[in-house]
Order: sequence, then C-alpha cells, then structure tokens
Amino acid sequence: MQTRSDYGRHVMNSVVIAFGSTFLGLLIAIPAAWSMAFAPTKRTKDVLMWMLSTKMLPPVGVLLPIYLMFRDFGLLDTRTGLVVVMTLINLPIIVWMLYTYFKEIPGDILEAARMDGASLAKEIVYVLTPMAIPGIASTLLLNIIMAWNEAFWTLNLTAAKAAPLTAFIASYSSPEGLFWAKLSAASTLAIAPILIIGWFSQKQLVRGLTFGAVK
Amino acid sequence: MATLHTRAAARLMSAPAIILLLCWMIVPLSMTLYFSVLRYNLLMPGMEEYIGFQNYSYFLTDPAFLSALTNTLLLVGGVIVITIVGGVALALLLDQPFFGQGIVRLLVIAPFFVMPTVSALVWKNMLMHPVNGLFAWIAKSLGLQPYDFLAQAPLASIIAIVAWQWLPFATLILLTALQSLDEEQKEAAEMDGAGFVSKFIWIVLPHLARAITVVILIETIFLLSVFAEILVTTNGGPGYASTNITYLVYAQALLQFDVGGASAGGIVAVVLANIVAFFLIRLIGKNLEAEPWHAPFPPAGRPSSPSSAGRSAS
Amino acid sequence: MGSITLRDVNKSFGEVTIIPKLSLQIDEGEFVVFVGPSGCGKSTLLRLIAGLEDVTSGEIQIDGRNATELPPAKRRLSMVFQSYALYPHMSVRGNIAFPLKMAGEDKAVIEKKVADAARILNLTSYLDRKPRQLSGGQRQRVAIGRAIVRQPTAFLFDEPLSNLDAALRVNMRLEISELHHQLKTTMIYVTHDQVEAMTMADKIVVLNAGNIEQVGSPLELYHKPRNRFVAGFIGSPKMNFAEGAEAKKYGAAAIGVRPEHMNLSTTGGDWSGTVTVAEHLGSDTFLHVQADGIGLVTARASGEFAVRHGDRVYMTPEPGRIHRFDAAGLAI
Amino acid sequence: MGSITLRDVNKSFGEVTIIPKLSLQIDEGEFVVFVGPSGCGKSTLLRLIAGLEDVTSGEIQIDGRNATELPPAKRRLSMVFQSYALYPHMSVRGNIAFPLKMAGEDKAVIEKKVADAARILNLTSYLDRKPRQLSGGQRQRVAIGRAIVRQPTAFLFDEPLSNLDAALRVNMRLEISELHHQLKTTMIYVTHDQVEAMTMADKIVVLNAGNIEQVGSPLELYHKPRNRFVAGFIGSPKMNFAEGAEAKKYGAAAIGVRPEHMNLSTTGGDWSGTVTVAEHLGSDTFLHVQADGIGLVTARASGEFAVRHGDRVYMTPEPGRIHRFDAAGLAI
Amino acid sequence: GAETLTIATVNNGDMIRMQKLTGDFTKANPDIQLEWVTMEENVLRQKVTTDIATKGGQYDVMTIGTYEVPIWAKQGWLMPLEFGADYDVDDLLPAIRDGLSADGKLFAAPFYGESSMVMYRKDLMEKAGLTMPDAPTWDFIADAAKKMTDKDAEVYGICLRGKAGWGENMAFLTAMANSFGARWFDEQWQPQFDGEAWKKTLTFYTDLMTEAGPPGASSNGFNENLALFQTGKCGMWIDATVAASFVTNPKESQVADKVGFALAPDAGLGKRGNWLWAWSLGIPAGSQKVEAAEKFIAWATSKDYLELVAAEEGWANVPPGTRASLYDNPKYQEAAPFAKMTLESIKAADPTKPTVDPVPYTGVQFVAIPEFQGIGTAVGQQFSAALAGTMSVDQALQSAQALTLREMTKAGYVK
Ligand SMILES: Nc1ncnc2c1ncn2[C@@H]1O[C@H](COP(=O)(O)OP(=O)(O)OP(=O)(O)O)[C@@H](O)[C@H]1O
Ligand SMILES: Nc1ncnc2c1ncn2[C@@H]1O[C@H](COP(=O)(O)OP(=O)(O)OP(=O)(O)O)[C@@H](O)[C@H]1O
Ligand SMILES: [Mg+2]
Ligand SMILES: [Mg+2]
Repeated sequence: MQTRSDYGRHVMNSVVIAFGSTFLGLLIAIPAAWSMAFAPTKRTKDVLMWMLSTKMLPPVGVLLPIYLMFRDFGLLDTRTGLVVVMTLINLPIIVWMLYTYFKEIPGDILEAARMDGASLAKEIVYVLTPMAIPGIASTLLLNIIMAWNEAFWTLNLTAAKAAPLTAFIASYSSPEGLFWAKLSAASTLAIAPILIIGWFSQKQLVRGLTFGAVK
Repeated sequence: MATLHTRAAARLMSAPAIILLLCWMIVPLSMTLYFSVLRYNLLMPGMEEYIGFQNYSYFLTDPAFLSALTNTLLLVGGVIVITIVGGVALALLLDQPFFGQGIVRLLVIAPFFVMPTVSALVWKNMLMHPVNGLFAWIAKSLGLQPYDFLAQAPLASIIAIVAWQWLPFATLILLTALQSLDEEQKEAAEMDGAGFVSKFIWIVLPHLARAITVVILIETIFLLSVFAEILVTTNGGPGYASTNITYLVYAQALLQFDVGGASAGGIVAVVLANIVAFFLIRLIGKNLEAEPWHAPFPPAGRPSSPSSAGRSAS
Repeated sequence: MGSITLRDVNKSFGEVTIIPKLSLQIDEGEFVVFVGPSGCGKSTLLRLIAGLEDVTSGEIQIDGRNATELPPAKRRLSMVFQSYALYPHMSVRGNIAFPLKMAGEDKAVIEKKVADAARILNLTSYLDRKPRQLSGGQRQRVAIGRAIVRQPTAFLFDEPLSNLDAALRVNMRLEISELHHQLKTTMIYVTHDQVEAMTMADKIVVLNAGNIEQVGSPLELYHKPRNRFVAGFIGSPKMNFAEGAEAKKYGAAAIGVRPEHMNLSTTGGDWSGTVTVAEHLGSDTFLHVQADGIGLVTARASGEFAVRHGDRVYMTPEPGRIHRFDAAGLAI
Repeated sequence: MGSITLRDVNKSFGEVTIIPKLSLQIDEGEFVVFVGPSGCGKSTLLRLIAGLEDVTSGEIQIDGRNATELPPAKRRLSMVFQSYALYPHMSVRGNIAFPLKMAGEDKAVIEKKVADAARILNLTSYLDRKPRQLSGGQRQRVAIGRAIVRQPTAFLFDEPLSNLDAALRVNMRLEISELHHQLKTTMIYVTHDQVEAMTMADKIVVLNAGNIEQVGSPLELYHKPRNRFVAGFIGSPKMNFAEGAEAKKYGAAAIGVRPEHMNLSTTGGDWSGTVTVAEHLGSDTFLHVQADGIGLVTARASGEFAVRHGDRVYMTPEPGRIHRFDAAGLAI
Repeated sequence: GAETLTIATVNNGDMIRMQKLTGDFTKANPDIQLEWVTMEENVLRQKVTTDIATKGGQYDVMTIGTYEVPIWAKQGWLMPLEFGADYDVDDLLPAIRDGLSADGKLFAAPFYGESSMVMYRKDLMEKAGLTMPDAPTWDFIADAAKKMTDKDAEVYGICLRGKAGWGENMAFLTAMANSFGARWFDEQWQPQFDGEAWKKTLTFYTDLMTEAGPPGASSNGFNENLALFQTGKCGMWIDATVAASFVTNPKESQVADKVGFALAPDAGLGKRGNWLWAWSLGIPAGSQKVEAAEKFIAWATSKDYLELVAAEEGWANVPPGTRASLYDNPKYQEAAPFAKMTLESIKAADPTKPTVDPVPYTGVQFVAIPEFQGIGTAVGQQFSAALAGTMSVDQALQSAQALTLREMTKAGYVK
C-alpha cells in the first residue's frame, strides 16, 4: 500500500515537529523562566497562572480563526506552521516547568557569577543552563511527548506534506480489512519511542509536572 | 537579586513568551468573539450578517447544552475521583519493595504516554466490544450476558477509559509524594503507637493532600477538553449521553460548519473553563505558595533562610 | 522504672557490622549521653533501644523484662528526633495529643494532659499554631511535649539540638536539663558535641566505631580519660599531644596537656614557640602556637594576654595535669 | 587600593526601610566584621557594597571613585557566599577559573593563576573534583579560591562559616585569618557570631536594625561598649544586667557584669542565689544562678567549682569591671 | 518540472487499491506526481469541507460523495469536468450521473457507486425453512430474522446500522423510512418526525433489532457489521452494495460461498428502502493544477482503469456501480454474482423523487442542504439512543422533531 511506504515521512514529520517545537519553546521559555524565577515582581505568580489558564481553552473554539490565519500566512500543511502551533500550545507548560526547576537553583550562584564578571547572557549560558540540565531535559522530554501525541491541531492543519504520525494513525481509526494488525503495528511504532523516553524521565517529570509541589 | 539593571533585563527576557501567548490567546479569541455574533456558515458563504446574540441563545437553549454541561462536570469529577482513589492505592502498593518493581512501574505508567485515540480504540474494540471484546468474552465464559458498555453506560465507559489514561499520572505523582514522606515522621508515629491504618489516615493522607490538589489542577486542565476519546468511541451518543461541551462545539464547528454557532459555543466553553480555572487556581495557587509540607523545617539556626525568603516573596 | 540493660547487643546491616558486641547498664533516672564522632553508631544504638531497628543478636531489657522482640509502641519509650518529626499538618495541640489519641485515651484526659505538658514547656499560647509557624526552639519543645505526655519509662533524644543556632542551643540545653531535674525520668541523649555531653550528662558513654571507649561521669572523663581517643574527644579546645623526645621525659609514648593547663609567659618556660593566631575574646585569649619540636599547640589564658601574630611565647604545662599514654594509646 | 566609603547610604525595599542612613569608612587592608542579630541588615549592607542591590540613596566609593552605579562585575570586589555558591557542574579548576574566563584572560594566564590559588589554599590535589565530592571545608576553600584569583580590591564574606560544624569552623576561622595576613587585602566579613567577630576582626561594626551601634576594635567593644546593646551582644556568655535597687547603688539605671568578672564563693559575697544549672566542663564551670533580687545570672569559674543544682552560692562583681548604663541604655 | 497532485481520499478498500495501481498513471504521465492523504470518512469530510469553504487550497483532487457535489457545485466551489470523447460520459449510470451534475454539467466523476441491498446467508435461510424472494417485504425480513436468530450460537438474524451519524444509521434509516412512506420535510420544510410513518419506521426498526439484532448494535456502523457478517454472526445484512464483493471474497469472509442477495425490502408503498451513493473525484475551483487533476480523474474513473483492476486483482474487485458497460461485460457478470442485484438496486433509487409523498429536496438517504450533516447526525444520535434503549421511540422522535425544527428555523427554512 502506497501510504504505508510513506511511514518514514510521517515519522520524520513527527520528529521535526516534536523536536522543533520543543527547542523553539525552550529558546523562548528559558529567558522567561529566568526572569520569573530570579527577578520576580508582584505580578509574576499571576502571569504564570494566566499562562496556565490559556491551556484550559478548548481548542475547537479557536480552530477556525487559526485555520484562516494559517491559510493567509501560507502555513497550512507546513512543518513550520505546526512547529509554531505546538510551541505555542506547550509554551505555558514549558515556562512553568522551567520556572519550577529554576526556583530550586539558589540565587546565590547566579549572583556569584555576576560578581565573577559574567554578563546576563553568559550567566544563563554558562551557569544557569548547565545547572538546570536535568530539569531542562525533562521539560524537553515531556514536550516532545506532548507534541508527539497531539492529535487535534496536527489533524486539522495538515494534509499530506507535513502530516505527522498522529494524522497517519487517524487514517486507521475505522476498522477495515486487516485493520487490527496494521493499527497495532502503526501505533506500537508511534508509541515505542515515547514510552522509552517517558520511562527514563519519569522521576524528573513528576517534579516538573507538579510545578515542584511534589518532589 | 534585583538591581534596576537586572529587572529591566528580566522584563525584556520574559517579553517574547508573554507577547506570543497574548497573541495566541487574544487574536483567535477576538476573531471567535466576532464570529460569534455573525450568521456564518462555512457552507453558505456570502450570507454573513450580524445577528447579535442569537447564536448564544441558540447554543444555550440547545437541549444538548445542559446534558453536555453535566456530562463535562461528571467526566472531570468522575475521572478525578477514580484516579485519586486508584492512584493512592497503587502508590501504596508500588511503594512496597517487591520483585519486578521496575517492570510493574513501567506497565503502570505506560498508558499515560499512549495517544488518546489509540487507547480509546483499544478499549472500544478489544475490551468493551459486546461481541468481540475481552469483557464480553469473560462474561460469556462466566455464563453471563455480555454488557454493551458504550451503549448502555456511555459516559461511565468513557470515564473509565479516560481514568485509565490518567491513573498513571496520578499514581506517579502520589507515589513520589509518598516517597518524600519523612521516614522519621513515620517512625515517630510508630513510637506514638499508630498502626498501619492510623498511620495512613493521620500521617500519610494529610501528607498527600498537596499532591492531590496538584493532580486535581492538572487533570482538570486537560479533562475539560477531552475530545478524542469521545469521538472515537461513542460520537457523543447515544442521544447526548456522552456529549461534553468540547464535543458539542466540535459538532457545531465541524459537522454543521456553523462557524457562528460554534464560535458562540467556544466562547461559552471558554467562560466555563475560566470559571473552573478561577476556583481551581485560587485553591491551588494558595496551596502552591504555602511552604511545601515535606520540607517544613528550614533549620531555624541557619540565618540565611529568613532573608532569602524575604527576597523571594517580594 | 526506667532501667535499661543491653547485653551483648550486636547489629549488622547485611555484611557490615556497625555495633560489634556491646553491653551497657543504664540506671533508673540517669541522664546518659552517647557521644562520639559522626558515623560511630550512636543513632543506631538509640534506634535499637527504641525498637526501630532489630538487634542482630543480644538482648535488650527494659525494667528487667526482655524487650528485644517488642515493637516500638510497646516499649513505653518516647523519642525526640533530630528533625523533630513533627506532624506538619497538625496543630501543636494535635501533635502533642497524637500518642494519647492512638492509645485511645478519653477526650477529657487528653485535653488535661496536653494542657499540662504545654504548661511545663511554655507552649500554652502556641497550642493552635502549625509547626511551620514556630521557631526552631519552639518546635523542639513541641517534640518534647509529644514525648512527655505519654509518661514513658525513658526518653530517647537523637541530637535534638543540632539544627538550632548557637544561642538557642545553649538555652535548650538548659531547658532539657531542667526538665530532667523536674521529671527524674531516665533520659538517653545522643550528641556528637562534647560540650553538650559534658554539661548535661550524669553519665557519658563515649563510642567509637560501635565500641564503647569509656563510660563515666563528665569529670571522670575529663580528668581520667582511659585513652587518647577519649582524652582528645572530651574537652574544648582539644588536648594538645606531644610525642617523641618531649614525651620520653615523662616516661610515656605520648603526653597530653589541655590548653587550659598551660601556664603562659612572654619571658620563659618549658616550651617555646611562635604565635600563629592570637584570638582575643576579652574573657579569654586563645593562642595558636607553633611550638618548637612539638608542633601546633593551643593554649588558653584567662582574660587578656597581649601577644600578636608572630610573637614568641613560652608555655609550661601544669605539673599535675599532664596525661601520659603508652604506645597503644592507653593512659598510664 | 581597597578603601571603601559609604556615605549616607539608605536602602528600602518598597515601603520598608532596612538601612535608614549609614556612613562608614573602611580602610585599605583592614579586616572589618559586620556583626549583629539576625535580620539587622548585615547581608543587605554587604550586597549594597557588592552591587547586587541598588542603594535607594547615598553614595558608595571604592578607592575614592564613585561606584554607586557600577554593576557588580565592574567593582573589582570578590564575594564568598554563605552557601559558597560553587558552580556544581564545574570542577574545582573550572570554578576557580570562571572569573578569569569571564574577564577574557589568556589560557596560560588562567592556568597559572588557578595553580597559584590552589597552592595557597591546599587544593592542588582536588582540582579535578566536582564540588559535591568535597567536604565542607574544602568547598569553603574553593569559594575563597574563586575570590582570590581575581586579585580584587576587597573581599566580601557573608557568614562563610555558618554551614560548617563547630570543629571545622574553628579551623576555617584560623585559615581565613592567615589568608588575611598573607594577602593584606581589605576584607569585609559578615557574621552574627560574636566569637568570630572578636577573633578575626581588626574592626568590628555592630549593627542593629540597620543602624551602626558602635565601631571599634574587638577589645574596645569588649571593654568599652557604648551601650547596653553592644555590651550584651559582645562577650560570651552574655553580660548579666541588674536594674533597680542594685543599679542605684552604682548611680546608674542599670549595671552590667560579665560572667567571667564575677568572684564565686560558697560562703559569702555581694549577691547570693540558688544554682539552677551547674555546667562542669572541666576547664570551666558555668553556673546559672537565680540571684535574689536580681534574676537569672550566669557566672563562670575557671576550672572546677563544686556546686550542684539547688546549692546556694555567693557572687561578687570585680570592682573595676562593672559597666554602668543610663536610662537610655548608653554607657556612663 | 514535475507537478505534484495532492489527493484527499477515503480509506475504503477500492481507494486503497487505486493507490497501489498509480504506477500505471505515473508511467504514462511522468511529469505528474501523486501525493495521497488517506483519511477516515468523517475526518475526510471535515477536512475537505473546511479546505474548500475557506479556499485553503491544500488539495488538488478531493474524494467527495453525492451529498456534497450538488451543494458545492451550487456554491461554485467545484470545477466542471470536461472529458474527451474516449472517456464516454454517456456510459455512466444515469442515476449516478444525475446526482453528480448540476445544470447539465458534470462536477465530479464517480469512482464507484453503490446502492443498498439485502445480503443474506443462504444456508441459514434454508435452515429456517424460508426462501428469500428477489424483492422481499419488511414483514418477510422481520419474520426471517426472528427465525434465523440463535443467540446461543452467536447468530443474529439481522445486522443493521446503529451507530449515530448522518452517513451511518441515518443513511439506512432514511432510506428505510422512505419505503415506509415517511419523509424528512414536507414541502414547507416542516420536519415530519411527529408523523405516523416515522413512528412506524422506528418502532419496526428497534423491535426488529432488539429481537434479532446483535448486542451493541447502537455502535455498529458499516465496518462493524461487515466484520460481524464475515465472521458468520449475521443472518441478514442490509447495507451498501459494495459490501457484496467483500462478503463474497473467500480471503476475507468465512461465509463467502453462502451469501445470497436481494433487493432492499419495501412496505408495499412503491418505494424500496435502498439508497444511492457514489464516491467521486472532484477538483476544487481555483486549483492551479486543473489540467493534471483532470487527467488523473479521467484515468481513475475510466473504463481502462476497470480493465487494469481486473487484470491485476480479478474482475470481482473492480470498483462497481459507475458504468453501464461493466454490467454488460460477461466476465464481470460471471465473477460477480452480485452484479445484477447491484445494478437493479442502483436503478431503483431515484434521488430526485425519493419519497412516497412529495418533498422539496433531493437525495435518497440524505437531504441535500448544507445543514443536513449536523441535523442528520443529531437525529441519528436520538435514534441510536432509542436503539440502545436509553430513550423510548416516542421520546427519540419527539426530540428529533424539536431539534430539527430548531435548526431549520435557525437556518431560515422555517419562518
Ligand atoms: N540502614 C542502614 N544500612 C546500612 N548502613 C547503615 C544504616 N543505617 C546506618 N548505617 C551505617 O551505620 C553507621 C552508623 O550510623 P549512625 O547513624 O548510627 O551514626 P551516628 O553515630 O548517629 O552518626 P551521626 O553523628 O552522623 O548521626 C554509619 O556508617 C552508617 O552509614
Ligand atoms: N528583597 C527584599 N525585600 C524585602 N525585604 C528584604 C529583602 N531582602 C532583605 N529584606 C529584609 O531586610 C532585613 C535585613 O535582611 P538581611 O538579609 O540584610 O539581614 P541579615 O542581617 O543578613 O540577617 P541574617 O543574619 O539572618 O543573615 C530583613 O528583615 C529582611 O527580611
Ligand atoms: Mg546520628
Ligand atoms: Mg544575612
């Protein structure tokens, strides 16, 4: 079957979208989390809560506007478009998780770096980031998992070229002939990497997922 | 930590994230708001006109709306109750050392990482199917009449499926919380004469309270918009028995292509989500700001703690 | 009521033996302090007595009855943990009442006993606070309150003061001593701080790597340490040791002189040396002296002694105060 | 090189004024200790000097130049944090080299300077370890190493010893004093432990609620405290105060006597009382006495003084050693 | 350079077979590459509708049905198709061709067409002592279903669609209702669920299914019933004619050699309960690749393609129901025992005059207005609930009537 030989392409799309959005998200979120963790203002908690609350909006409610904007920007069925969407929908969680991990880093150390003559950028690159590696890694993993499993936006904003595995699996969602064998194979392949990643990161994930409330 | 210089830099650095999210929220939302007062059906272009709150009144008086609202709340509540009770039980089990713990943990956690559509399909066709499903087979081999879960108890079945997916999450978090319970506290209770049950009620459960609130918060966020599981298993039926708000809006948007109506529905859903969020975030936000329970004793003799706490609280 | 006997108690974790074989008699009403360097097994020994760990072999008797197999709750002992192990979600009242509630006491009885304990410990006005709203010293007292309501046969304390700052430590030390005078219950107290041991104990048990080095009253240990380990461990600043030629003069492999038993002079004396650091506290002066042929020596002078970094000083050990040790480190 | 001047420095966090208005002169090469109770603003003051906080008003001069607006990195000051703030992901070498790397130094230069610092601090054999593989004292030294490689105009220390245990604290105290002798760089040292202040400082600055209570050498403060606050804060155990009738005798609102300036006797003396706790340390005896008409008094006797809980003792203040204070608490 | 056509298609067997055979097309047209997007029916409909309505332009060829074509054609969303003479437009079955045309122009080319009919187990029928007539009545079907049922052996007399959806249970129920004299709307667009005819239809349906249907019928759609029938669990199955090739294919079906066919039942009112559907290929208006797309559609719906499938997979597997010539082909008649019944079923459906009483709409098992998808699915939910027993027939009809009236009022049909 022809689409089945495209499996590789769907995997590639999934990989590009999951990793791309995660890296882009980290790039935006690390500075934001830095400022919230180490230079908090009175409104920081509110901003964080607001970010989280954007996750509560039902996506169908805004599907059409997004679809129209994507059409106008020529982003429909492009990896770029999906990377942007995945970045945005996961950004609150990324910021939150990083914020949680950063909070656990003693501010002293950053101040020490500052005393040692590091500029802000160097402080983040040489001191904060390496120290937060476990936290950043688990944030990264969780986001890859979420982006990998996301099915609503991927399904509605892609056609052929940029469709990731989730969209591909959706084409099986009604039984047909040898349906079970195929679905099992396809979904196993889609799930396996995520399971492995998930297993390795579960301990870190808990801290991040619970915003440090549970350690 | 806070010279003028760093504060300015901080503002600059958090700007991209905040601006992007603001755009992501406000632009589509205002478009949705705009659409919601139009007669706007995708299939009938050129007929858009302003109709005021008609879409809202149609959506809110839709007989499906009330059941969708109840179903949404039942779904969120039911799943939360099941996952927390089950999660506590599983966490207690997994906390005991036993052979093959690693494997069991992996198995327990696995459902969380499975795509919702796939797991719903598995439940529908392999487990709950009244003819081919595992449960039917079990019922038949016990001489019972197989039960048609998705037709007879659609909402309960969906709650079960969703709970199955979220149980690992709750378990994982509760287990971690459980393991953070100070060993000395348990020993103190033991010396004070507490047995297993007393220890659970008086020491363990209160210790888990914070983790439980977190589970409630996170699950609510995601459960308010459960969709794939319903689409795959019951399509919201029979009747409206398993239609939740998200699914109802979906039906408006992508079955009827009634953009106006769906937008009104979307706004209603947003408002509802915000009401829930408001209460939840109040509850949890307070809890998150309070000192964590498992580290309640900053060594009083370390003079750094008061001043650093003073700084971070500002 | 309150005597505890350990007979040939041995404790191993898997392969590793932490306490080789130890016997000890603790009498009724005694304040016994276990002291020793970190990791020597003090906590383990205490937990064996409490019943939180099983002995590998040997017997533990409480009030003459064999308690080796009894669960902790049945031993009628109370323990105050290093971290206090307060129940963070219960109020002070709830914490103190907890053991009584577990014992199924009457509401009225509980109330009375909690009120009594709170009065003794000056906690009455904090009864409705949560532990996190208390200062370190207050938490400490709540932990003690939880221990005393049960009227145990003995109290066990595991480094209860190590989380407190210096000033508070002194206060709490006095309070615990007071409490012992008041209740006259047997207390077993673990610390690695010799000042605490000296000031509080009726009887000190010096432990080293799971073995008892010496048992005795504080002053016994100060004046007649059985070996170099005890001599070095008890007393602050530490005893100065000299070996080789200097020790030979006294017919020993090593001699020890405490800093406070050294007469200081800027003009002449037995030993001479250069001041590396002079610490002038006003009440005392501590001199760290690089003594010729001996090494670094600490000497203490009461009040002021006007020397500075680099000055030369002379020191003469007080004659009756020299401790002599043989090659094996035992006191002669 | 190394003089620091604070002129009318004021610091408020929002509404709350932490440091009302403070001027201070620190001379080149001095070892200055800021001491005061917890929360009095010591750390804040140090952080103002470091540039980690902005002053609300006033001026900070370093080496005569206005540094008020300079970012921390430009002030050429080094700071050793209470937590050491080592970079956990870098080796000891990496930690010490970090400031040099940030300054864009040559590889070869960095190597040499790191090696020098390590030698001075006895860290040469640990250069490739990560901080977590070091003991508390070694970590402390790495933090100092990181501070000295930059050859700063002054060192700032914020309670660098408070995380160490008692024995190590004494050692590190000596090491830092040694270092000061060796480098002769200005050092500003924050502590709330008056023993540290007394033993290390050339000049002590006693802070209370953001105000300077007194500036002077340790012995000046010990002998001539300007007010009751300083008198009570400096010296250990604390000075005993008596008010009312007893003070009247000396024509003061209150008098103060240090425990070590009290002659003890079991037969007779000026003040009498009952021993509540007697702490026999061997080298000294501390008596906590409930003195008639005065209250709780602490007295110290050198060596042994054989009394016990409940005994009656008599105390006579040494005549020249009585401090007198007026109603406002100022020394007369 | 090479042009790439993005083709949205449904995950049916015939379509997937076509994807395998595209080598034939690309060999002949090396400058055209094909990119397939295969989706489940509902998803496909959602995506192509969104795309075409918003002019998203993601697809060059869309697979659509007889429901969409007239509506979309009226909006001007589809390119009219003009094929060369060798395509032989006149060979297309008239019922199908009419369904895909507007103003005499063809807007989509049929890939396969279907009606519905009765498929039954000859062996079970014999066992029950009955003979299936070529044109049975509903009463006969009900009687036979009851007699064939043996629940202990997991044999159920009849399998019918029960899963909610306008293209699922409502396709069947609307067609069935037509034969019972019911209709969706009267000529003033007034919903008719409060009439006797619908009540009879629904009562008959639920009673029959309760007595002789499989458990869990309310979640069975085409695919679920196919699986049940293929594994020998159904005595009769009334569904799409395309199913015939699946149930008679010995590779997939355990009962391949025991299947008989009959026309959909009637109730003596002159209409049979069968529908008409064709999956067709169309080109969205404004497409940049019209020429290539037209070339592809011509290939996929041509006589030659039928020959190609026959050569590769056998005649029984060619996409049925589009061309008269196929049914004249003796080779096909021989390989496909269901050929005759299929053709007659298709001929028996009349989308322009679907009901006993006159109606203002076209479409046999659907009402060709844009609102129908939503309404049909919502009504389908009610009927599915009636089948599941969570609602009574009267309640279901009542709420169907109410919601239809609401939607029609909202849409402005009912003033
Ligand atoms: N559960 C255990 N399993 C294995 N080894 C243990 C266990 N508990 C304690 N130990 C070991 O036993 C030795 C004694 O420990 P213990 O806690 O009794 O020391 P301690 O004298 O209380 O020291 P500290 O003053 O640091 O509290 C240590 O070497 C410790 O590592
Ligand atoms: N960023 C801040 N915002 C508000 N108040 C602060 C801030 N930082 C410090 N404070 C307050 O300023 C006062 C002085 O704090 P500081 O840390 O200087 O005390 P300290 O003398 O160092 O005490 P310690 O000995 O406990 O370290 C405290 O009351 C503290 O709560
Ligand atoms: Mg211990
Ligand atoms: Mg401080």
